[in-house]
Amino acid sequence: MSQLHRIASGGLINRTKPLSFKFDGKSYQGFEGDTLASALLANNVQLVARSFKYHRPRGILTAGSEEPNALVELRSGARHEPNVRSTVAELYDGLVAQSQNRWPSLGFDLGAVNSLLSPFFAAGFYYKTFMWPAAFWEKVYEPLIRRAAGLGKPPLHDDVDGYEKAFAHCDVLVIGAGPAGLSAALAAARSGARVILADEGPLLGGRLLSDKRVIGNQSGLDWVRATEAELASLPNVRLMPRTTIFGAYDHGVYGALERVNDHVATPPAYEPRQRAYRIYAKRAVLAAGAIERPHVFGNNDRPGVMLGSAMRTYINRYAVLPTKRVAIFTSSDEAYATAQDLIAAGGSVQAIIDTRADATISAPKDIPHFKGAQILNAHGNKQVQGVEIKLADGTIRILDCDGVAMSNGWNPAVHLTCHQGGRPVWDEKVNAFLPGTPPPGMSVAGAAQGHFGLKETLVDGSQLGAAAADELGFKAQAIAPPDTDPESLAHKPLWRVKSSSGKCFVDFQHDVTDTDIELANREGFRSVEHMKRYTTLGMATDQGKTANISGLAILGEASGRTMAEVGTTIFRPPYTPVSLGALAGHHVHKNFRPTRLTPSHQWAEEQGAVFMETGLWMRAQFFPKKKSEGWLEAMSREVEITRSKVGVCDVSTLGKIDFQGKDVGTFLDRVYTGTFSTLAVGKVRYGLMMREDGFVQDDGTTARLSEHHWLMTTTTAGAGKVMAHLEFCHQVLWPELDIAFTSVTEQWAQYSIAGPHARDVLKKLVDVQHDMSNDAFPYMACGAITICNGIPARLFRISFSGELAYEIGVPNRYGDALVRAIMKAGEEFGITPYGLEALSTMRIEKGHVAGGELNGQTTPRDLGLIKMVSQKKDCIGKHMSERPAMLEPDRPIFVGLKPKNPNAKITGGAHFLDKGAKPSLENDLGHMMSVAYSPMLKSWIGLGLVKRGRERIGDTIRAVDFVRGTEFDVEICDPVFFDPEGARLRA
Amino acid sequence: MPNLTPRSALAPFLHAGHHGAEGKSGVTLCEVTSCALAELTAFKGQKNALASAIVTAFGVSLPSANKTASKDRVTFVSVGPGKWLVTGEGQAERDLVTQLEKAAGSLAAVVDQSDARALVEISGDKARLALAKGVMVDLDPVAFKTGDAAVSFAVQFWITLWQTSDTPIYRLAVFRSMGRDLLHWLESSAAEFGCEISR
Amino acid sequence: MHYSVFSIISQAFKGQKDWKPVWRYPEPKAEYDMLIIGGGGHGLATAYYLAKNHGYTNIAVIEKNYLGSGSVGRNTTIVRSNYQEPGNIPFYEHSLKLWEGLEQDLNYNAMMSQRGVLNLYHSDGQRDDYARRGNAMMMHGVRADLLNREQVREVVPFLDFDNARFPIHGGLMQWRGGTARHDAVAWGFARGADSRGVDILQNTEAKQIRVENGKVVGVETSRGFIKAKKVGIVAAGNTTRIAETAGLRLPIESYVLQAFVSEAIKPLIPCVVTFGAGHFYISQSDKGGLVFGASLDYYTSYAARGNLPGVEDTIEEAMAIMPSISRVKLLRHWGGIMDMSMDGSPIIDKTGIEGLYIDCGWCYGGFKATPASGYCMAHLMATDESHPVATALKLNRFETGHVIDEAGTGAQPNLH
Amino acid sequence: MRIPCPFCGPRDSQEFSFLGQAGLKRPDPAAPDAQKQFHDYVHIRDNKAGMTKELWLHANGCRSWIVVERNTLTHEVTGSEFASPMTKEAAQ
Repeated sequence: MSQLHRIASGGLINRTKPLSFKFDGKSYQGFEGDTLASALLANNVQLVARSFKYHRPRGILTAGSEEPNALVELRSGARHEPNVRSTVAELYDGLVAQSQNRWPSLGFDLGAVNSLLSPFFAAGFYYKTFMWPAAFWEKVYEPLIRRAAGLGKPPLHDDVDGYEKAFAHCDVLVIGAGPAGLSAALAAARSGARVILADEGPLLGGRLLSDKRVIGNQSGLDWVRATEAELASLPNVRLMPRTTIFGAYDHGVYGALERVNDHVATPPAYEPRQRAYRIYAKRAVLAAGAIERPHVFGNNDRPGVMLGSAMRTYINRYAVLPTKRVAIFTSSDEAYATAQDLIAAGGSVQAIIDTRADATISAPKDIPHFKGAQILNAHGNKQVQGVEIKLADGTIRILDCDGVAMSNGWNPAVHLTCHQGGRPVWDEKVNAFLPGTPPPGMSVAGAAQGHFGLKETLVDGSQLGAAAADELGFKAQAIAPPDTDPESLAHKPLWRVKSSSGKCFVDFQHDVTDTDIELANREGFRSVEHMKRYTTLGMATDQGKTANISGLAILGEASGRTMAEVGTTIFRPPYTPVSLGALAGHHVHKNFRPTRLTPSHQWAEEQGAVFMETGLWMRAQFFPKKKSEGWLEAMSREVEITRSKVGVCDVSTLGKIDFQGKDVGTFLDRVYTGTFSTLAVGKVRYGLMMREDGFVQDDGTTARLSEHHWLMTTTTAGAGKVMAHLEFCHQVLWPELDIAFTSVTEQWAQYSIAGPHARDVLKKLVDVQHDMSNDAFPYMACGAITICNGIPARLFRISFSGELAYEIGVPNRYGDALVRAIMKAGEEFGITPYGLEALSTMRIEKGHVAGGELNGQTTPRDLGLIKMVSQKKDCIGKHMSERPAMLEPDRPIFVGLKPKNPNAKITGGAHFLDKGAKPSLENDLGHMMSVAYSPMLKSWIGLGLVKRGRERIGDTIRAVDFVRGTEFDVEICDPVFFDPEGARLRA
Repeated sequence: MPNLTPRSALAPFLHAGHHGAEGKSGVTLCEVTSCALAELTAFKGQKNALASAIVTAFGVSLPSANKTASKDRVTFVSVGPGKWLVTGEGQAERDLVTQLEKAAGSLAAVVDQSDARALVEISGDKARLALAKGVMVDLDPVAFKTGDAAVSFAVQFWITLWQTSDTPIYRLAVFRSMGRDLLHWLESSAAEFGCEISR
Repeated sequence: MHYSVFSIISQAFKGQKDWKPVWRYPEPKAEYDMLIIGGGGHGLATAYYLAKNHGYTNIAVIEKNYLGSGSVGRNTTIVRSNYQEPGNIPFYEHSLKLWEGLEQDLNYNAMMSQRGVLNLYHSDGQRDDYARRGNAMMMHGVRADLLNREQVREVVPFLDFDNARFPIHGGLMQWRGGTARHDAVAWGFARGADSRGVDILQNTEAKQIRVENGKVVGVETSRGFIKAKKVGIVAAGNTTRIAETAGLRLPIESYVLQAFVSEAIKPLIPCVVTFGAGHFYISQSDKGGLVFGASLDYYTSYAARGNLPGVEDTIEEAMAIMPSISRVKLLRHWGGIMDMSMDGSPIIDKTGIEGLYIDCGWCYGGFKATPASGYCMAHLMATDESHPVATALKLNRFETGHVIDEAGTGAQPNLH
Repeated sequence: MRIPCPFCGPRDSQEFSFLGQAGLKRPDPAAPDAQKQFHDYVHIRDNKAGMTKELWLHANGCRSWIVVERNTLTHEVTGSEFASPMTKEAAQ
C-alpha cells in the first residue's frame, strides 16, 4: 500500500501524474510536484540519512535548502551526485537515490559505534590525541578518520551532461519570490525598470505556497498567481525560477545558478544541466525570507522531529502528513497554526508544549496545552516514539507521539548581506540577527529584514522595489497592498533545554552539541570564530543555517555575554553549494582555453605532423616520415636536410607589431637595449628587451620597412606581455612620442625557408622583377615584394637556424596555399618541412637564446649579450641590470656544454658540479638550460649557465641530474657549436 | 609561377547546414568573407584633422566610443581612442587601405587587418540569448542598438562586436587563429535554439 | 594542561569537565622585553620560539582581532619545501623539518599529514624546469622525484589523462610534503607560548610604533601605550600599514587570494596536486572537503574577499585536471590578504630603525613557512643576527640585486 | 568588480589587467643617484589601505592604460581617467 501519509486532497501536486522512484533499492510512488523528501514522507520513510560524526539515524528536519540531515546520493554512473538535499530535489519519474555515509546499510550502520565512543569524541578531541606514537598519524589514525568522515561518494566518471555560463543585466534584481519579492518585483517592473526575479524553487510564492493565507479578497495562492501572471506579461521582466543567487560580489555583480534540468531524468538534447549566471544589477532587493529555528533538547535529532514551518509545508504544499501523532514544541504563536493545519489534515496533535508560561494564545479545543513546559528528551531511535516533558510545576510526563514539530522563531536569511563584509546586528525586539550594512545597491525586504508579518512583507517589498527603480530614474510608486488575514507572531525563543539526559544537537549535520560549545568556551575558545572552528559548528554543507544562532546563544550563556556581545560569524558565498561543473561551464576538456591554429595547421595535419602546445598555439613538433619514426629520428632528418638542402617552417606564431610614426626610432631606442634609430630602411636588426628590473623579457628582430614604418617581431610566448609593456611605455612613460602601433601577428602567415637551396626555392615563387641575389638582398635585408603573380608579401633575410634563410610573410588567407607552393617549389631540391624540435636543435647548435634562457631570471650579461646593450644611452632596465649582484664575477654565465661521451644524453635541468665536489648549494655551479642532439656534431650538446663559465672554457665538469639518475662529464665550450664564423647565413 | 588560392579564416571549420534542435532556427550564422578590414589610428594630436579628412573622403564622420558609422559599403567601428576598425564591404583589401591612406595622409597610421580576424554575422530572434552565453556586454535593445559597438571579452576571446540591424544582426570579429573555437562556442550556444549555418 | 592518553581517558569519564583554558586573556603590562605585532601563525610561532629557544618570557603578542584570525586560518594548508632558489631551499627545508616534529614539540595535534605534493608538468620545457628545481632540492639533500605520465597515473588515476587541453606529461613529487590542520597550528603555538608565560593580547590593535631618535621605544595600542625595546612586525597583509607608522616603506603590496572548499565527500585525492598549465592546487581535508585555490585576484586589496572571475577561473582549472568532479559542489569560498613581495620571496630582517624587525613578504607561501618563520624571526630578534637558513631573506636584496625570484616574473607581485 | 573605462564605460574587471600604483615617475637616468631612485621606482610601493590611484590596462577592450581611483578597503571605485593626455585628447 503506497503513500500511506498522503493527504486525500489538496496540495500543489499533480495527482494525475504519478511518478515512481527508488530509495536504497526500494521502489516508491510519488506525484509530480513532490520533492524527494515529500515523496519519502508520503511513503512514511522517516529514516533517510546518517550523521557525519556519530552516524546517528537522521530524518527530514526542513522543507528547504537549509536541510542539514536528509542528504542523499542522487542518480548513478556518470550522473552520480553526492550530498543532494532531498528536501529540494524535485521528484521525476525513475529517480534513483541512495542514502550515504553508512555501512553496510542505512538501517544497520557500523559507524554508529562512534556514538558509543562519543564521551571521547568531544569537540577538539582530535587536537589532543592521535599523537602517540608519532608515526601513527598518516599510517593508522588519519586513514581511519578519513574513511569515517566525508559524506557521499565522489563521482568517478566524467559528467555526461553539459554546463553553461551566461551573463544577464538588469536595473533591479529581486532575490526571492515570496510575498516580499513578488511585490518588490511588481512595483519596480510597473515603472518600466528591467527586473530579474529569481527564486531557488520551481514555483514563485515562498511561504504563501506553504501557509493558508488570505490577501485582500483572495487566497494567498491566488494573489501569487495573479502577481506572477502580470509579471510574466511584462517585457521588461525576467522570471528565473530554480535559480539561486548564490553570491553578492563587488559593484552589483551577482552569481546565480539556474538548475535548468535537474528536475528531469536527463536534460533534453542541446540543453545544459545547469547554467551559471553573472548578473549585473544596478540595484538589488533581497527578499530571501527567513529560516525557522529548531529547539535544542535531548535527542532532538531523531527522525520525526521537524520544524513546524516544514510540517506546514509538507501538509499544505505537498499534501503529506509527515507524522500522524505530533507533539508540538514551541516558543512562538505560529505553532498554533501548525496545530490547526495538522488537525485539518487528519493528524493528531498530542499536545502543545509551549515554553512560554505567559503565552496568551489559546490552543485548539481538546488539545492538551502545557505552558511554561519543555521537552527534555525524545525517545525512540530510528523514529520518535515519545517525548519526555517537564511541566511548569516541574513534574515529568511521558507523551506518546511519532513526531515533533518545533517552532522557536525565525532567523532572517541575511546571508547575502554578509558577502561584502557586512556584519549582522542582534535585534532584541525580533530576537534575531538583522542585516548590518548590506552591499552597496542592495536593500532588504520582508522576513529577511525581520519583518515577519505578511502585511509588513508586502508593504516592505513594494516600497523597496519602487525605491530601487526610483533611484535609477524610473517613475515608480509603491503599491498599497490589500489587508491580510490576522496572524499572531509573538515569540520568545528558548535557546536550549537544560538538564536533558540525552544529546542536545545544535548543528545536526556535524553532530555539534550544546556541551561541545560549553567545552570550547571552557578551553578558552570564546570568540565566535574560535568556537566555530573548534567545534566545527556551522561548517557543514548547510553552513549552519539552522544551527548557528542557537550555538551563539549557548556560547553567550556559557561565557556570560549577551547575543550582541557575542556577535556572529559572517556568511560566505555561495548561499547554497554550487556544482563545480556549472562554474566552469563550457570551459572543460579541450575548451579549457582557446587553441590557436597556425595557417599551415591543416596542411601539417595532412603531413602527419605531431603537434605540441606552445602557449595557446598548436605547433608542429616534427613531421614523421612514417608512423614508426620517433621524434629524434625525424628531427635529425629534418635538420640534416635543412642544413644540406632546404627546409621550411611555419613561424607565424611569432608576435608581429606594426609601428608607424616619426618617433618610432626614438621609442625603440628606449625599449630595446640596442640602438635602432640608426637602422637603415630595408634592414633588420636583432633586438633585446629588458624589464625595468634589468632582466631580459624578450628578444626578436625589428625591420625598418620605410622611413616611418617599422615591423617588430617578438617571441611566440612573449607577444602578449610585450604588447602590454610597449603600450605602457608609450601611454604612461612617453606619451609625447608620436607613434602608433598595433599587432599584426594574425594578419601575416610567415614561413622560414632555410638551407643552401633557400634562395633557389624562393626564386621560383617571387615575382620576376625582384632581384634575389646576395648583393641585392643580403643578410639582414628586408622588403615588400610580390610573389606568385602579384600577391603582396614581405621578405626578411634573417636566420634562426644559421643557414642561408628567409622569412616570407603573406596575408594569412594565402598561408595554406603558400606552404604547399613552397613544398612544391622545393621538391626538386629535396625540401623538408621542419618542426619545433629541429628548429630548437638548430638554434642550440648556433647558441641562440630562446625560451629556456629567456626565463625572466637572466640579464643580458648572464646570456653573454652585454654587447647588445648600448652604453651610449639609457633604456628600460639599464640601471637595474647593473645592480651589484648582477656584476658579481661568480654569477653563472651562458656557455655551451659538450658531453665527453657524445652519446651521453645530457638533460635540461641538470645541475653542474666540479669533479669530486659534494652536492651542496655552495658547490652548485649552475644548471643546464637547453639540450639537443646535434646531427651535425653527432653529439648531444647543451646550453647552460655556469659560474665563471667564460673563464673556464675547456674545463670538464659534471652535469648531475639526480631526479633522472644520470651524471655525465661535460666540457664547457663556446655556445656557438656550428659555423661559428656565420659563413653559411651570409652565403 | 604557381598561383595561390586564398582561404577564408573559417573555411576549414564551417559546416553549412542546420545544427542543434530540430525544426526551428533561432540563430543564423555565417562567415563574412568578402569584406576588407583595416585599422586606422590617428597620430598624436591629429584626431580632429583626421575626422575632417575622413568626412571629405568618405562622407562619414568618425564615430565616437562604442559606435559605428557607415556610408555606402564602408563602416567605421570605434575600437579605441583615436582608433577605428574600418570594414569595406565587398572591397579588395588593398583598395580599402589605399583609400584610407589617401584620405589620412600623414594624419594616421593605416594597417591592413583583412586577414587578421575571423568575422562572423549572427542573426535570428534567439541571437541575443545565444550571445549572452559568453558576451559580457548588455545586448538588450535598450542598451545596445543598431550602430552600437563594443570591444570586449567573450568566452575567451578579445572581440569586436557591432550591431548592423534591429532584426537583430550582429557582427563579431576575433583573432583569426581562434576562429575554430569561436565557431565551436557559437554552435554549442545556439544549439538549443536551432542554428542555421551558411557559408 | 598536558595532553596524554591518560588525560584523554580520564576526561572522557568526567564529561570533559576539567579541561583548562588553552590560553589566558591577560591584561597588557606597561612594558615587555619584546612585542610582536600580529597574532597569526608566524607571530605566535615567533613568540613560542623566543620563549622556548631563547628564554624570553616577558614578551607579548598584539593581535587586533582573535588569535589566528588572519591567513593562518584561511589558507589551503599545504606544507612543502620544493623550492628552486638557493636562498629559499634551506629555509623551507628547515621549516619542513620543524613541521615533522611539531606535534610532539607542541603536544598538540596539528594533523601534519605527509601525503605528498605533486606538481604536474605539461610540456618538455616544463619538465626540464621541474628537473632543475628537483635537482636544486637534491643539492641540499631534499628528496624530489620526477614522475612520468604513467607514474603520475598510478598516484592520481582520476585526473584527465586523455582529453585535457594541456595533457599531463608527468610530475615532480615531494613525498614529504603534505597538509596540516591550519587552525591547530595557530592554537598549538599559542598554547605553547602562553604556557611559557607569553602574554597573547587579543583584540588589541597596534596603532603606532613609537620611535625616538632612531630607536623603537614601544607601541601605541588600542589598549594604551606598551613599552618595549624590541618590536617585531609579523603582520602579513597588514605589514606595510604598521611599518608606515614607523616611517618605513617596503617592497610589498597586499593582494587578495581566494581559497575554496567543497562539500565533504569520501576520500578521493590522496595527495596535494598542482596544475602546471595554470596556477591551481588541490588536496582533500580529513573531513572530506576538497580544499583548493589558484592565482591571486590580481588587484591590491585589504578586503578579505575575492570576486567572481577569480572564482570561475579557479574552478575552470579544477575541472581542467579532474573533470569528474563537476557534480561535486563548492561549499564556501573566502579571501585572505597576501603580503606579496617584489620577488615573491619573504623578508626576515632588521630595518633601518634600531629594535624594529620585520617578517613579511610571504606571498602564497606563508603557511608552510610558519614554524621556520617564527624560528628565524625569534633568532633574529634575540641575537640581532639572521639565522643561517634565512641569510638570503634580506630587505636590501632588491637594491643589491640578490633577488630570489622563483617564477622569474620580476617585480610585479600579482604575477608571482 | 566593474571598472569604469573612460572610453568604453563600465566593464567587468575581467576585461582589465592590473599593474599597480599610479603616478610613479620614471627617474632621470642621468641623475647621480639614479640607481637608488630606480630601485624605489621599481620596488617600493605605498600599498595604501584606502583610496588609491592605480594603473589598469583595458586589455580586453580599447587597450587604454587608465588610472582608476579605488578604495582598497572596500573596492569602491570613484573614478578613472586616461593615463595618457594624448589618449584623452584622441578620445574626445
